[in-house]
Amino acid sequence: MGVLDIFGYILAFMGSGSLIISGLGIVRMPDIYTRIHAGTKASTLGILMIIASAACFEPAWSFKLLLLGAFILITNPLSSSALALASYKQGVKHLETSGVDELADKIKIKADSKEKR
Amino acid sequence: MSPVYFIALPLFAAFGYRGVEALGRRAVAMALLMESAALLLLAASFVGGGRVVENIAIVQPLAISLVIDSASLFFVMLITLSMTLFSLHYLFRRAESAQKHEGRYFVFLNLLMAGTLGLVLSADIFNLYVFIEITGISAYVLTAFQKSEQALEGGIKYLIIGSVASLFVFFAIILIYLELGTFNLALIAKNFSSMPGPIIFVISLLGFIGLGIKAKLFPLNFWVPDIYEAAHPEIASLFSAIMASAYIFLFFHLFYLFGIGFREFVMTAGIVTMIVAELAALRQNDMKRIFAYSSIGQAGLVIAALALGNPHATTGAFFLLINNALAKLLLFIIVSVLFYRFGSTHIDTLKKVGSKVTVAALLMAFLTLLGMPPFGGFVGKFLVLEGFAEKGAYMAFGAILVAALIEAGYYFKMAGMLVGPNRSPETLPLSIGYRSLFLLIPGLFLLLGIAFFLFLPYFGESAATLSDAQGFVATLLGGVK
Amino acid sequence: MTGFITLFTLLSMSVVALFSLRQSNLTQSVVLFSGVGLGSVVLFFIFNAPDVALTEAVIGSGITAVVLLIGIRHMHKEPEIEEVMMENRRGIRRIAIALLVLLTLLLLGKTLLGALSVETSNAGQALLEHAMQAGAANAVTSVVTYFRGFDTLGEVAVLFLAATGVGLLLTVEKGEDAIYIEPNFILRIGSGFLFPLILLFGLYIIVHGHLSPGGGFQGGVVIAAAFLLLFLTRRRFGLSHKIVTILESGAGMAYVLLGLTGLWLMGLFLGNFLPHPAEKIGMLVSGGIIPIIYILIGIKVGSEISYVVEKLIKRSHDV
Amino acid sequence: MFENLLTWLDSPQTLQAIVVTGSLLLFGIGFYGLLAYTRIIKILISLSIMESALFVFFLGLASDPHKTAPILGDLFKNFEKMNDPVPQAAILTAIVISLATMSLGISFAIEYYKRTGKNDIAQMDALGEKR
Repeated sequence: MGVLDIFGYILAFMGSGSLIISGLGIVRMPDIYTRIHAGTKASTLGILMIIASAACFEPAWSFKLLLLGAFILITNPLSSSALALASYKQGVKHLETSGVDELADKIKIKADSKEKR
Repeated sequence: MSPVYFIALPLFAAFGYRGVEALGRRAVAMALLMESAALLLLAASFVGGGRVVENIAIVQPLAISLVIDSASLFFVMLITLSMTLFSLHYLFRRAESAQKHEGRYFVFLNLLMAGTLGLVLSADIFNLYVFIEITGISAYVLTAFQKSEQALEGGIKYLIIGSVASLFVFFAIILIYLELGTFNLALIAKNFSSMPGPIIFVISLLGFIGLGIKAKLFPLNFWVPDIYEAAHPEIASLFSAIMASAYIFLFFHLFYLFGIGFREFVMTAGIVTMIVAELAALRQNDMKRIFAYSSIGQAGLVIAALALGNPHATTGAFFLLINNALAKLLLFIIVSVLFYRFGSTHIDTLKKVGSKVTVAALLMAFLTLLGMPPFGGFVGKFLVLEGFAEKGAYMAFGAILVAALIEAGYYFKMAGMLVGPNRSPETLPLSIGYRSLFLLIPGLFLLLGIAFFLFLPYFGESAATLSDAQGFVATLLGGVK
Repeated sequence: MTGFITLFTLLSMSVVALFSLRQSNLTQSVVLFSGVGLGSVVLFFIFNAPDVALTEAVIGSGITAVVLLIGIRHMHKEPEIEEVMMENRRGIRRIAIALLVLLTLLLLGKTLLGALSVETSNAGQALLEHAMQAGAANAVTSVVTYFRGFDTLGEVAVLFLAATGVGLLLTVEKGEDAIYIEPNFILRIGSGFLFPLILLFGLYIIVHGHLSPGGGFQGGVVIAAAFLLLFLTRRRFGLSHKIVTILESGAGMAYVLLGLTGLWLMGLFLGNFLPHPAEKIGMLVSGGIIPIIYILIGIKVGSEISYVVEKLIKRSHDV
Repeated sequence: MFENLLTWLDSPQTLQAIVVTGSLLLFGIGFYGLLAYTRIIKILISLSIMESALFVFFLGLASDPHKTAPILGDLFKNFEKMNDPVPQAAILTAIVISLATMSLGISFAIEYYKRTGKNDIAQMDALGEKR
C-alpha cells in the first residue's frame, strides 16, 4: 500500500463526502438560487477530488485527468450561472430569507441609461 | 452485375442531390428517369436466372445478404417500372407546377425506391427493419411535401402510426434474436418452429400487427384514406403502386418462410378489407379518397388470394398486383394533371375533362380494374376466382363478385361524368409526352390481357418460389450446417 | 450487486417516466424524459455495453432533449386553461386505457417470463472470433461498420433523410424566424473557450471509434453539441450552407464509393479491401476500412446534426 | 439477511425477471402515454419511452453480467469471456433511427403550429370525409 494509494483513498473519501453534502444541500435549500449554490460548488470540489484520487491510483493517466479537471472546472459553474440567469429572466422569485436582489436595480439602471441615450 | 446496385445507385444519387439540383428541374427529372430505367434493365438481366444470393461484407451465415429469386424479381421489376413511368410524368409535368425544393424531392423519391427495393431484396431481419424505416421516413416527408395544413396533418399522423408499427416489428425482431440468436432469415426460418409455443404466438402477433399496419390489412388500415388525401396525387400514385406491393410481398415472404399458422384469419381479413373498402369508396366524392379506398380493396383481394395458398390464386394475385399497380399509377397521375389544371380533386372535375386521350385512358383503367375481358385485370380475377373455386371457398368466391359489383358502381358513376350529357369540356392541353404516356400505360394492360400466355409461366414460377420456403433456406444456407 | 442496481434504476425510470407524462408544462416533461434516458445509460453500463451507454447518453437523452426543448420554445404558447382542462377531463377514459394497458402487460409478461430461455444464446461468438482476426479492437465497431455495414449504410441514409426533411420543413420564405435566446455574457465568454475543447473531444471519439467505445455517430453529435453552444450564445453565427453541403454529400458519396470499391476489388460490397492484420489490432491504424468508414460517418453526422440544430433554432431560408 | 438478498437478486433467474418486468412496465407507461395524451410532443415522448424500454429489455436479456464488454484491451486478449456485440450494434442503430424520427416529428409539429397554431392531435380536422 504505497503512500500514493493511501493518499488516493483519502482524496476519494473526501470527494465522495463533499458530493453527498452537495446532494443534501440541493434537498435542504428552500429556493432555486440557493440550491444552485449547493449543487455547483460542492459537486465541483467533489469531482475534482475524485479525479485527483484517480490520478494517484493511475499516474499514467494524470495528463488526461488534468484536462478533464480543467474541463469540469469551467463547465460546472458556467452551466449553473446560465441556469440561474435563465430562471431569473423567467421570473422565478427568490425567498426573502435568502438575500437581496441586486440584479433588479442593475437592470433598472441599464434600462434608464438606454432611455437617456 | 450484383443486386447491390439496386440500393447503392439510388443512395449515391440521393447523397449527391445538390449537384443534380444545380442543373435545374429537367435535369432532376431526367436523372430520375435514367436511374430507374437503368435499374429496370438491371432487373431484366436477372430474369430466368434462378436464385442469386449476394453476400455483403463477409461470408454466410453471418453476413447480410440480398436474394433475387423469381418472386422478388417480379416485385423489383414492378417497382422500377412504376418508378420509370412516374419519372416520365415528372419530366412531362409543366414547369409552372414545379415546387421550390426540386433537389429534395429527388432525394425522397430516390430513397423511397431504395427502401422498397431493400424491403424486397434483403434476407436479414434487422436489415429489413432499417429498410422499413427508410421507406417510412421518406413516405412521411413526401406526404407532407406541400406543407399545407392538410399535408402536414397527414405527415404527422403517418409518422406516429408508422413509428408505432415499426416499434412492434422491432419488438418481434428482439424476441426472435433472444430465442434463436440470429438475424439471418434462412436460419430463423429453419428453426422457427423449434421455439416454445407462447413465444411463437407473441412474435407472430407483434409481427402481424406491425406489418399489418404497413400492408393495410383490414383492422389496421384506418389511417390510409387520410394519408392518401393529405399527399399530393402524384405521391399517392407512388404509394399505391410501389409501397403497397412491397409490403404485401414482405408480409407474405415472412408469412410463408416462417410457416405461420393462422392462414384462414388472414384470408378472411383480406376479404373483409375488400368489402369494407369498396363500400366506403361508394360514399366518397373526392377522387383521391375514392382511389385510396379502391386501392385498399384491391390490396385486400390480393392478400386473400395469396393467403389461400392455391397455385392458381397466387398466380392470379401476381397478375392483379402488376395490373392494379399500373392502373393506380395512371389514375393518380391523371388526377394530379387535373389537380394542376383545375385546382381540385373533387369528382365533378371529371365533367370538365376535355381531351379524348385522357378520357380513353381513364375508361381503360376503370375497365381493367373491374376485370373486363381484354385487359390484364380479367386474367388476374379469373385465375383468382378459379383458385377459390378449386379450394371450395364459395363464401369468398361470392364476396369477390359482390366487391366487383360495388366497384362497378362507383366506376360507372365516374365514367358517367366523363362521357355523360351535362359536361362542359374545357381545353386540357396535353403535351405529346403526356399523350404518349396516357396511351403507353393502357397499352401495358392490353399487353397483359391479350398476351397473358407470355407472362403466365413467369408469374406461375414467381408464385411457386414465393411459397417455397425450403428452397429459399437451402440456397441461402448453401453448404453451411 | 447488478440485480439491485437494475431493479432500483428501472423502478426510478418508470416513476420518472410517469411523472414526465403527467406534467402539463411541456418543458418540465421533456426534462424528466431526459432523466429516463440517463437511467437507461446507467443500465446499459451495468449490462457491459459502454458503446450503447455512450450513444444513449449523447443521442438518446442528450440531443433528443435539446431538439424537443427547441421545438417547445417555438411553440411558446402556454396551454390555455381549457386545453389543460380538456386533457384532464378525460380522466375516466385515461383510467380505462391504463387498465387495458396493464392487462396486456400482465399477459405479455406472463408468456414471456414463462418461455424465454434463461441462458443467453450467444451467436455473436462466431462474429467475435471473426473480429479477433479481421476486425478492430472494439468488436462492436467492427460489427457496426464491417460485418453489418449494410445496416449502418441504411442508418446513415435514415439520418440523411431526417436532416433533408427538417431542411425542407423548417424553411421560411425569407429571412429567419429564430427563437428568443437570453443573451448571457458569462456563457458567451465561456463558450468561446469551450468550443475548441468540445470539438476536440468529438474528433477524438470519432477517430478512436475502433479502439475505445465511441464512433462516427456519437462523435458527430458531440461536434453538433459544440456548434449548438455557439448558436445559443452568438445571434449572428451561422453555418455556411456550402461547406455543410459539401461535407455532407461528399462524405455520403465517399461512403457508397468505398462500399463499391469493396465490391469491385473483392466481390463483396463494403468488403474490407485494405490490409487489416490481426497483430496490429490495438494500434491507431488498424482494422482496414473500419476507421475510415467511421471518420466519414463522423463528418457526415457532424455536419448534418449541426445543420438540423441550426434549422431548428433559426428556421432560416434556404432553397 | 441482507447478504443473501443481494446474491438472490444476482441469480440469472431473478435478474431476467427484474429486466422483463421492469422494461415491460416502462413499455406500458409509454404505451399508456401514447393512447392517453394527444399533444404531439407528449406522443413523441411516449414513443421514445417505449423505445428505451425495448432497448433495456433487449440488452438486459442478451448480456451476461459475468462477461466483460466486447472491447479488446491490454487486459483482455480473448473473446470467450466477452458479451455478444450484435445486440449492441443493433441498439446503436435503433437509437440513431429514433433520433431521426424524433427530429422529423418535432419539425412537423413546429411547422404545423406555425401554420395553424395547434399542437394537439384532437384538434386536427383538416382531413377526413367532408359532405
